[in-house]
Amino acid sequence: MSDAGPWGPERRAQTALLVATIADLLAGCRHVAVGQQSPIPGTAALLARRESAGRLRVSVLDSDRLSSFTNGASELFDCAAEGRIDAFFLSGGQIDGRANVNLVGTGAYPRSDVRWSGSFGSAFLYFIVPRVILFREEHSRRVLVEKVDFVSAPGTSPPGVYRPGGPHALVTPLALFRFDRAAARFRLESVHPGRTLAEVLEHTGFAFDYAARPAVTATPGAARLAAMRDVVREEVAEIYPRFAARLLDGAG
Amino acid sequence: MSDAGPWGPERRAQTALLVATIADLLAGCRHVAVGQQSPIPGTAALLARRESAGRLRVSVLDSDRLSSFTNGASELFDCAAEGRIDAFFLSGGQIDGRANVNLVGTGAYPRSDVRWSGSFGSAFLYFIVPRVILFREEHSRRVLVEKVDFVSAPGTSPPGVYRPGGPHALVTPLALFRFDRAAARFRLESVHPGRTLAEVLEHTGFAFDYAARPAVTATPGAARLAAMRDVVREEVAEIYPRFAARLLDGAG
Amino acid sequence: MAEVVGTLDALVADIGAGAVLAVPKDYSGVAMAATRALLRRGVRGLHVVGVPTCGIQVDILVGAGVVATVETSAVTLGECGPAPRFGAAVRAGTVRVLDATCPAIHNALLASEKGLPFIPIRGVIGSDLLAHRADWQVVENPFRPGDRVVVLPAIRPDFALFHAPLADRLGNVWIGRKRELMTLAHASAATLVTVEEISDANLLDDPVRSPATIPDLYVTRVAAAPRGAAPLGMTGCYAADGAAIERYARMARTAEGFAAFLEEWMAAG
Amino acid sequence: MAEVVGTLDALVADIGAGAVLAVPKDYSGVAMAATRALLRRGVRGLHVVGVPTCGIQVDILVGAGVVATVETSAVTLGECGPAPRFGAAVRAGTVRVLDATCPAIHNALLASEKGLPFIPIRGVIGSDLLAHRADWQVVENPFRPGDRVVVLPAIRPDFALFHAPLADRLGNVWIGRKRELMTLAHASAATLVTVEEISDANLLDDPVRSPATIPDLYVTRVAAAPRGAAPLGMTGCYAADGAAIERYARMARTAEGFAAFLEEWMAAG
Repeated sequence: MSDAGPWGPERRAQTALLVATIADLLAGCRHVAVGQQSPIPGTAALLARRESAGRLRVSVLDSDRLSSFTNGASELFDCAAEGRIDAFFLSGGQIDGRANVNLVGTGAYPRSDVRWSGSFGSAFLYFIVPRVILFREEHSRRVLVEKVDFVSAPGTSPPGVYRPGGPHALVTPLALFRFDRAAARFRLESVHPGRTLAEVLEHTGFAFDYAARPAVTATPGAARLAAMRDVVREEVAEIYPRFAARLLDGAG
Repeated sequence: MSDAGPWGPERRAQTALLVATIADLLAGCRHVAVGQQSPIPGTAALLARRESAGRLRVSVLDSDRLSSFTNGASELFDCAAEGRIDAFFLSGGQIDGRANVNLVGTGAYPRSDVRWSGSFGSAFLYFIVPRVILFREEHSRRVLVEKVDFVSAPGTSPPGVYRPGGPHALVTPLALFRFDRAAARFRLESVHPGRTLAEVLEHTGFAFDYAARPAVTATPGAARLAAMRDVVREEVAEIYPRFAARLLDGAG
Repeated sequence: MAEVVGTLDALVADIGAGAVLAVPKDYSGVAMAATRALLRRGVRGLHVVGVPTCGIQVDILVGAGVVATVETSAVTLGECGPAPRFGAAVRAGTVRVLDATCPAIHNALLASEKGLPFIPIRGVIGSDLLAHRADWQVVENPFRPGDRVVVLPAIRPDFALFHAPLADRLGNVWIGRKRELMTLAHASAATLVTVEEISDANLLDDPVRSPATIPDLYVTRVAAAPRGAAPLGMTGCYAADGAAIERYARMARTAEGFAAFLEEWMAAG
Repeated sequence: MAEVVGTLDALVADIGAGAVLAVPKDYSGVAMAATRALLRRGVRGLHVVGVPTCGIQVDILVGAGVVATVETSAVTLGECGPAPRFGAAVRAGTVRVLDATCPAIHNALLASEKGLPFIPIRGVIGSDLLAHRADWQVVENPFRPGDRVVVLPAIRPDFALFHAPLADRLGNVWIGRKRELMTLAHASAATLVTVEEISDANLLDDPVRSPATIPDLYVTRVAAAPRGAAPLGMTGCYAADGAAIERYARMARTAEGFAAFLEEWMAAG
């Protein structure tokens, strides 16, 4: 359910930080695909495209303006299978410490206590796209669980399973984690400004590796924020108008 | 190699007979597909369409005018697999008594003594299309052999092999044969007017069943010949102009 | 081959109890107006395939109690969250769900289009989807010993039902970039289409339109239904009505609210 | 992503010895002018895939001695009969033939497009094609015990090379009804295209053209080549020159005749 009303400066700053953090995770990519209901990853991808001087291609699914796909709804999956998509975003009703994602529901399957939409393309793309970035706007023990109730797509696969892709990082409003595929564990990369390791530990339901004094996530500087505002005004506003208006602090 | 020059009345009459004979074999079909280099089967299909009062659909491959296919070169095969094509035509450099067809070449494979074009779609369509009509303008022991040198597509399959389709009839300038799938043998259905059983036996390299006094293939009457000329003038001339001019005895 | 019919009731007249009915995702043209006609038929026990996902259309059908099985990768109201009646039916155990993943739906329809007895798909191994799909299997890649691959049977819908911008009087249907509708029509035994507009010109005669046109060969019936996808959108024609979908999402949270919505919605068309 | 280049030599500059080069059948747009540039490169040992058949283009390449393998369902000059230099090379054993059947080529390219590790095909069992294709296998249908099915590995060409009516400055290529070119571009590691004309407008911005447009994402290089398919035809632009093909067929019957043709043909462009 989309939340209503305008955003205060704090929410705008936090959103800008998430956008910048995700944009940094796309460094070196040639082609990033974004789901249509993903304004923060979408904005990050479009910011990264601007910063790449045109080297990065962004495909926003089901957008006539921001996708060059012409071969129907299967093209995203085909394109990924051909090795033509470097990064994609996934979320999860639950995400666990082995990076398993659950998009189906809580409790016992099939009669889930809470039923979510379903697994979408996760059970394919998570295996195929080299750099899958997990993103969730809620950082809680309800979402970040020790073990998901239903594995829509597993975070890791045993040797012998064809798996060129998989989880790369997890971004939440509190922190940035990297995923270590060999260890099948997250490692805390940085804590967002104003947040603490203790907070992250308190709200995370799975065990993860961390330094005693973790780094602080870099805050986007004035120039980057200006570039972000340009991107939001010129590109994001077309596909996510409500999101764009809220992020553009009334000035946009 | 296309033969040059105008046709005499005998060649025109023979061609009209072949067209009519093939058209009769299409009775009850809803959709017939024709290869582009097939003027006689193509004319027969278009005649049958006219005679069906629009119930029969004809798709001439690689014709922008006479095919409604819009999904690329694989559509013929998909359409057949979906059960949407009732009849198709095949020829063969060699055809044997079990209705095996050879479109590859004579002698030992791969270094054939004479190499023909190749198997095209035969190894699929012959299995799938319910009514495959074999047609060859040469009736000789060179073509109608006891055993083909290379099986591009087999005439029959053992039980357990998925095979909704297969050979239905063989039409040559001398005669019409039906194929008995259970017996894996041709049966002489009729000998064309002016031809004899002895001639057919002399020029056929495989054994086949026949009545001591076989029927004579029906000659198209004046009304049917007129309809055929209309079809040739109005439809066939667009796709096979040289063939149409020859068949239209100078009057067309 | 296709029949252009005058009413939506005539369009869906053959969809019977237990039919396998495939519908596209919201972006691709959902025949919402025809869905009302389907409900008027009083049909039951539908097996709905969402290609590869579905939304408000299937939520309404599930809420109305006419769906036995939902086979799809997601049922979602998009920005307005998960589908409430679907969720309630899952909890109540009144609908069977065949949970899939998008490319599995696409591949299984492709298998039907091409007459493949089965089709492989990468990924999926280790997903709980696989554990709950008795109709999916794992085989060894015949070209790479030890490489395990999931294989799927073809999905051959009895009916495909969708909305498109344009058809002609022969029943040729222009689909633009929504190429999955081509596969869907090929893959289905019968294809029923509503369109914004019916053109007098043969779409196949237009060299620029024809490449994105489903030939009438694959179309069973067509009916005009201006704004036939509303409250969902139709590319190039109108946008989705977010407020109407949000209102639906709110009302459908309870059985009573849904009943009120349904009464109102059925009366509206 | 695609580069619009000024010469046909630049278009084909990366095709190296032993490359797997896929080309379409005569009806679908054959890059004849670019084939001349390919011969100028002096490349050798090509593995040519005819999708699903091929004609004069491959006969010339075989005659010129630059082809090691021909993988296709047919090599044909259409009305003008079988391909003479191909036939001679087969007899001489100087070319390896991977004989296929049309839908096998289509399916194997589809497997590449979709990342399938293998793809089944109906039919084929009992054809001598199967006996001579060590790379094709027969497996049991996992969904129907005892049902034997041929499975094929994917074909992933290093290069696709074809001719189309129209491209734009970004390298988007309009293909009309020749949908197999879409699959081919998706399936190939690199795609090289000659076109009749280059448009200044972005083809993807045109809602009627874009559904039949290969996005530049899949296109490596594009070059203008007016009448670039001649003596073959280009739908909507010009018909095949039957006399020129018949003349080729006659000349290419002998090695000497072919040498004369080749000298003349290379000098003409």
